[in-house]
Amino acid sequence: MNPSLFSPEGLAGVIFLILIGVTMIGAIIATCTKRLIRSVSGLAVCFVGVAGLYYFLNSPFVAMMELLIYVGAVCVTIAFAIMLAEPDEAKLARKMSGLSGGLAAVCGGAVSFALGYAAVNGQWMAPATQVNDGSLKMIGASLLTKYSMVFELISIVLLAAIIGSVALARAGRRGN
Amino acid sequence: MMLTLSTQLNTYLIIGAILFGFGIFGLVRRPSLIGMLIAVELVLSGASVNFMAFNRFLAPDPTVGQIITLFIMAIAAAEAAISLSIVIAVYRNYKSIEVEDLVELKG
Amino acid sequence: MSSLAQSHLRETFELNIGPQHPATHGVLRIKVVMDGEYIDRAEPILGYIHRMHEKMGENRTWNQFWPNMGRLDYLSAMAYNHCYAGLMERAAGIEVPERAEYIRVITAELNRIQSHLLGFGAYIMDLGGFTPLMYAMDEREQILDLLESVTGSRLTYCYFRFGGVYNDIDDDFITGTRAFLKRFRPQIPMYHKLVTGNAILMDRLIGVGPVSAEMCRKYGATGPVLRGSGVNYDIRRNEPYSVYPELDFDIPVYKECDSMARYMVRMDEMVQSCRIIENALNKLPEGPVMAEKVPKALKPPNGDYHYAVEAARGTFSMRTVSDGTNTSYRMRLRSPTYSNVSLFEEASRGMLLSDALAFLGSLDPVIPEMDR
Amino acid sequence: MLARANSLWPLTFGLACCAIEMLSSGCARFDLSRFGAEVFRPSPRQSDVMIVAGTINKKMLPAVKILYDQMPEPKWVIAMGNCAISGGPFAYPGQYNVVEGADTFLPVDVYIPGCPPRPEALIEGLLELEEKITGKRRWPRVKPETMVKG
Amino acid sequence: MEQQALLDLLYIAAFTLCGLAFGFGPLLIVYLFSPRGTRQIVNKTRIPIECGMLTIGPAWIRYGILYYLYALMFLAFDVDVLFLFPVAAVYNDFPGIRGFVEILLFVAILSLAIVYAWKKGVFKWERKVYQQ
Amino acid sequence: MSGYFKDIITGLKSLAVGLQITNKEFLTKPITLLYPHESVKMYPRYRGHIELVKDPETGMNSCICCGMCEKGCPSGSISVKSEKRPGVKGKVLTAYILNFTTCSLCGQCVENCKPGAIRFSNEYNLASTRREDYIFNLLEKLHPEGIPEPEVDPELLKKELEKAEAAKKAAAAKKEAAAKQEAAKKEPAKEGGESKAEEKS
Amino acid sequence: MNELIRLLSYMICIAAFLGLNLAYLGWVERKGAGHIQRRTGPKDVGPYGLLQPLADGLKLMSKQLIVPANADRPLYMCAPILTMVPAVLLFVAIPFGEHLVPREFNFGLLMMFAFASVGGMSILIGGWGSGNKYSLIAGARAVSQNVAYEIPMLITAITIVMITGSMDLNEIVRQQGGFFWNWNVFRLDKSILMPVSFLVFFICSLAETNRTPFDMGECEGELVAGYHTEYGGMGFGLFMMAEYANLVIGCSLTTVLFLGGWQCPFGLFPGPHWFLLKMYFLIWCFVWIRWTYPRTTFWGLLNLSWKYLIPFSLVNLLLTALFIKVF
Amino acid sequence: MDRAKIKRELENLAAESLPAEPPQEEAPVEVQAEAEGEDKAKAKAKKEDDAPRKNGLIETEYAKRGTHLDVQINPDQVVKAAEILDGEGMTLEMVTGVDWLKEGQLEVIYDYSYPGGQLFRVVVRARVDRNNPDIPTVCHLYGGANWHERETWEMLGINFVGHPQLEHFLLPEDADFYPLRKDFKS
Ligand code: SF4
Ligand code: SF4
Ligand code: SF4
Repeated sequence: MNPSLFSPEGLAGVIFLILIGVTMIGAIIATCTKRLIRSVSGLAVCFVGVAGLYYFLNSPFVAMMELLIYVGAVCVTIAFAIMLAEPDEAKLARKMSGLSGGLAAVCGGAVSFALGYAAVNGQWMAPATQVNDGSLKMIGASLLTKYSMVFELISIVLLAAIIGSVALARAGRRGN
Repeated sequence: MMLTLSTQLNTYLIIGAILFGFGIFGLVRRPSLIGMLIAVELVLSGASVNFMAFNRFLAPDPTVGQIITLFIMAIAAAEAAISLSIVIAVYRNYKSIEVEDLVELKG
Repeated sequence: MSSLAQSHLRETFELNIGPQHPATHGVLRIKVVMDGEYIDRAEPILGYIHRMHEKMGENRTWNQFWPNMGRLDYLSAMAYNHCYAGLMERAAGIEVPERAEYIRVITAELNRIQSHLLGFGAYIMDLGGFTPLMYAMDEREQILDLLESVTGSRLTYCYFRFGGVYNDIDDDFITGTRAFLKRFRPQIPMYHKLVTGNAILMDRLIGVGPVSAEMCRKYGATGPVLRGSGVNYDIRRNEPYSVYPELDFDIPVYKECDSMARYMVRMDEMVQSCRIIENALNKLPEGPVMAEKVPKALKPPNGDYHYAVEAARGTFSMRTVSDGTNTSYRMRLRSPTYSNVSLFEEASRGMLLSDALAFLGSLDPVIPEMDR
Repeated sequence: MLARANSLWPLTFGLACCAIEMLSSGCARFDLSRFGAEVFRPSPRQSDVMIVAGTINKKMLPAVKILYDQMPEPKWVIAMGNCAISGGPFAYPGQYNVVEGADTFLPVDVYIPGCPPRPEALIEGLLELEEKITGKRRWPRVKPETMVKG
Repeated sequence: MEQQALLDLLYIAAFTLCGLAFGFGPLLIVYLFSPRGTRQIVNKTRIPIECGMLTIGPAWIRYGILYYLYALMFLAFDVDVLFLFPVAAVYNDFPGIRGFVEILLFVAILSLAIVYAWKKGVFKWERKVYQQ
Repeated sequence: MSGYFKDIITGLKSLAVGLQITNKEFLTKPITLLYPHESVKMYPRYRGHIELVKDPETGMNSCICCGMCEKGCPSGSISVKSEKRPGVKGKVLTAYILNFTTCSLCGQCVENCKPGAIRFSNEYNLASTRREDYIFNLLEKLHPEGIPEPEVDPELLKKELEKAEAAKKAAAAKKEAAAKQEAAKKEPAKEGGESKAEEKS
Repeated sequence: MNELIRLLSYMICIAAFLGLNLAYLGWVERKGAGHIQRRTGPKDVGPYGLLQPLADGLKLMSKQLIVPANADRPLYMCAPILTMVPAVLLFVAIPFGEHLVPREFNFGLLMMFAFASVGGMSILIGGWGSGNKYSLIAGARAVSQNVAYEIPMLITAITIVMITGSMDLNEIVRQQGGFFWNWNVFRLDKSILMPVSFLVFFICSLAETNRTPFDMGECEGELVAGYHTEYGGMGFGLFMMAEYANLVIGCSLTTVLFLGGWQCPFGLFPGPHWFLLKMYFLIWCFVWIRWTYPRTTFWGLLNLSWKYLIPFSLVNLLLTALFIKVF
Repeated sequence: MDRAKIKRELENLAAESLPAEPPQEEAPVEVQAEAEGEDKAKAKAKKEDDAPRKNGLIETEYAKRGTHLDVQINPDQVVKAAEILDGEGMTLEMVTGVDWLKEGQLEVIYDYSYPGGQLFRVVVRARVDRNNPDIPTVCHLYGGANWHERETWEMLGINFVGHPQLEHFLLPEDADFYPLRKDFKS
């Protein structure tokens, strides 16, 4: 069952390992560095990895969306926010050490262990049959038919987000 | 064995869990609001990975999970937009985005 | 509550623009306090090319001060030469032959075109367009050729002398100048088509950098800045010197007070300068180009003298205090951009950074002239 | 070496009158770009040669030094114009503000005299610098001629 | 994973490698061949560039509220637009007016955001007036 | 709303016009002067550094070593070294040092020189790796093969010798000096050749 | 195994193609600029200055890299490499000819955008990592601009997807076969605004590649040299190369989406030469535009996107949707 | 602009300032001036023009001097003068200073002109003591005076009281000399 390293499957396996590595490293950078901008970069790296995982999960469309939305949009926005709000990290560095760090590690470790344990030991039922292949076209089709509400809902949510954020951001503007 | 990891559900679940864990870790550890937001994004993506994994291996209709993931993304984006503007508003008013400082100011 | 009161502190930062910066026309330094993209305060800092011209005026003989005049505003050196010549002729009471005056006017106006061409090109380069500069420089080279054939240098002319000019112009120069005018006239509409009409440029210039006439008055701004603010003031008309009263030309005035107006004044002045040159060439009398009996060692009588000319950037005036010796007691040079740029600080308040630089460019500073 | 010599990117750094001649030499008539040297870079980090074109005065001095320092190796300096060579017309005994020559504090490679030097002289200076770098001159030397009136 | 997707992945990976090579290669060469020391006069080689002056204040400045607004709008808008992709891909396959109505609705809601921002003056970049 | 569309249309039109113009320029021939391969001739009035004028008849300079150029130069770039030689009228120029690095090409020296012994050269493309290259000895530049000895006028020499021998009177020497002064005063801005001629007579 | 060989050979070809392009686009640009400006451009280094890029490249490689003292070192070093990666990667999906395409992805178009959007982040961290105010401001501007122009670009691309019903680039080209009126630019039957849409896309790709008149990232007039102020030598070289690579990609994409890719205008002999012809024509337009116009202001640029391009592309989207239903 | 009015008011001002300068102080000035008359050229020039002027208004010949009115007043009156001229729409072209070393005084010169149709140039001068060179600023009236005064301070050490920013401007920040003073030696 083990594919040879140089077959396409084998190479894919290697790539998968690399992706896991990228995801993990990204996550570590995102949480452990002192400078916020670095953690945003870490977050972006992590998302690239996650996008790869999605690809392996048979949904290239979601993978691409992950890149576009998270890396291209969310991370950039966060970076802007950092520029605006807290560019100097000296103060943060001071508070990073010590108790809170330990506490955080314990919390994070516990949560991930619990989840991982549950996941591994859970009795997951294999699906009966898959009704469609989950491709882009199918997503589109279901967005147009079955989940059209979701489709419109998304736009409304985002409209609200735009309006809200613009209003909020402008509210603090000096002179207004 | 290592090379076939990608075909196993557990791999994804564990990755999801670890991401989730990192998210929690960051959430507790980060003193600043934006840092916490970053952590939250990690948590969300951990959840999404799980969703996608279940979707791939267990769901009868693989579009559902994807659509939910997409929805999560949209929500995450909206959330990021709103929360960042809140952060900025807070920052403007209190000159700090550190949680402790905010608590102090409230008191 | 006190911390809340401070909450509307400005989030400002300081930015150095210059002295080595592509947009400051040399070594002007502007210390900008920025508030995001907006300028909170832009303070020009001068002196990076201060060359002690005024001090040199005090320890050089009148004749030896000539080369300094070409190096003040090296772009319109002729006008500066003209001012110094006029000043000393006024002080020492020298009559200048008519032909010399005409030659002075012709060369000074050629020089003005040259200066405006470079100003135009450099201005557009500030705004990111390189090609107009090249075209302008091409035309400019023609003028430089003409002037070089008369004066021997390309930029830092030292051509005028007390009582006349260094040497006469010849027919080659006259035909060359006419040919140049013929060639140059159609270029200006081309510039307008290429540059002025351009939507991007209009977007950048119209309404940017308003300077009111009152502000000009308070700051002593002159030249295209003043005329771009709707004031019809030009030393060539209002305080006529040389043979300008005999030549016919218009003074372009724009009322918009913005960068575009200043830019347009310069463009139109080039056309007018062409007119002046043509006119002067037609009227050019025969005769000597040097007054007779100009003493080698000039000793103007005791007292203050003042002379003003219209240089390419505005009123250039000199005030000298003579103590009757062959050097001046005090030489004061009033350079136009010094006053023009001094209003930058007030006018640029609250502008966007790129607007402010577009505005600065429209003032067309020449830094060595400011710093003197 | 040949590559370096043929891709000399100058720093956009004009001080006074000579800077205008530097500009002209980049323009249509003289066109420095024929030698690959028209890429005037505004940032010292990206430039290879600093053309000191104009008078350096005491206030500018620290800035010039810093700019020179900020240029990465290999780097060269061209002193263009008499002012940059020796203070030019502004250097007289007892003056208070002009630095008498760029070589008092910079390792100048090529001197171009003139006030201002013609653009050809700047090109010649660049060729001279090429010669200094490669040790060989690829270009013909030009003997100045005077136009005969006719 | 299917063969097709697998190969896609391989191509992407290979070209990523290629890109990395394009990025690292020259830097490696630079690392190997570039001179080490810099001739200095005042030991200022490594200070940030600020037009020949010493830097004023910290380099990491608070900056960009205006961009920030744009970025926020962009974020939401971008996400919005992306959802049109799958819909557009199948748009042709669904006869009937329903698809059109949905897209119309979607776009209309989207445009509201622009209209709102426009009305609010987000796109106005005016000169600020300072009270002295 | 109509303004909105009008803006777009006029804007696009102006952009198109710009493109047209640059395209036209693209198709015309460049005007560049390929400098090291071809070069312009300098105008006769071009001001390069100053140089001594070679008298076509004698092949010598016509400097009378009056020092006016030295005195008039604003930046003190010139120093004239001269000495008295037996048998030669006037002083003989031994070195004419021009520190070109401080010269501003103002022309004062040329103007001040009455015999017209100096003029502007046409050297426009100087460049060198050494600063010292620009401290010219113009005399050496004038005679690159070596400075020729000034022609000794036998008559004058004879006269001088005669004078010296005949009386060695101080009065005679004084007289000659007076005559020389007068000559200098009388001949304002004479051409070099003339002064030469005078010297011969 | 066959696949592997194919992959390797494509990789080598693309690398060579890219290398050549990166080097000689610079030359084309300088030469073009020269001729537009009445001068000759590079000329004396090799015949017609053809060795100029080589000289430049070698020089950049032998130039010292200085890491500024208060730069964020890892970010500073990563940024140029990161800009390079997506630029090269994207060539994987470009159909040069019907059978001359490294890989046909059935989500190719989306992939283009996805990886291109990663580039923005690298500019941002480059600008930030330099520890220089100019870089920071310019980086923010450049990204903000990239971001703003991504939207109309996406909407326009979606319109195309709607027309063709495919995201496979090669498929999109295939559908534009026959005469040139089948090209998407002229598909007036799908939407009368198609040419406008092309214009929108073209402007966007200008902006996305940070070219004048949209070179906010470099804006020499204001911020020294933009986000790569602190990058010397090869760091700067990489940014420049990435710019040119993006240029090629942008033009290729425009060609594919609107100008019928490798299709011949008259239905004869389609092939890669047509593709290259069209692409280089577009690149030439970029160069031409660059040397004609001044730079826009920052807000002018953002407003252009939000006030004109986005509404136009949205209208076009709706029109297309309508036309498809109606006809 | 009303030339007659300006002239009248300035005349008043000058007249006001006349008694402010005690006659004894004038005497040594003249003595000094005569002392320097040893210079031949100077003595010759003196016949035409006497250098140290008294306070007061002179109508000068434009063709010879380049100015129409020349008024010398007390230092504390310069603001007043500026107000008068400002009210008439004149612009301040330049401010400069002269160091009269022999007299131990520094002179501040204000050049006014009219940026309109008519040609009218007014010079206002005031002399301050060299050891105590204080003079009020006119910055609040003429923004352009800011730089000119700053430069005059820098070059000659004339202290403009009330000037918002009397810092180094053209010279390096650490310059501690006044280069245009006559006794300056570098
Ligand atoms: S050498 Fe002459 S032209 Fe050059 S900067 Fe000095 S004074 Fe100006
Ligand atoms: S040209 Fe002027 S500066 Fe040069 S040597 Fe002659 S007098 Fe001196
Ligand atoms: S002025 Fe003429 S004659 Fe007199 S020393 Fe100079 S060069 Fe010789």
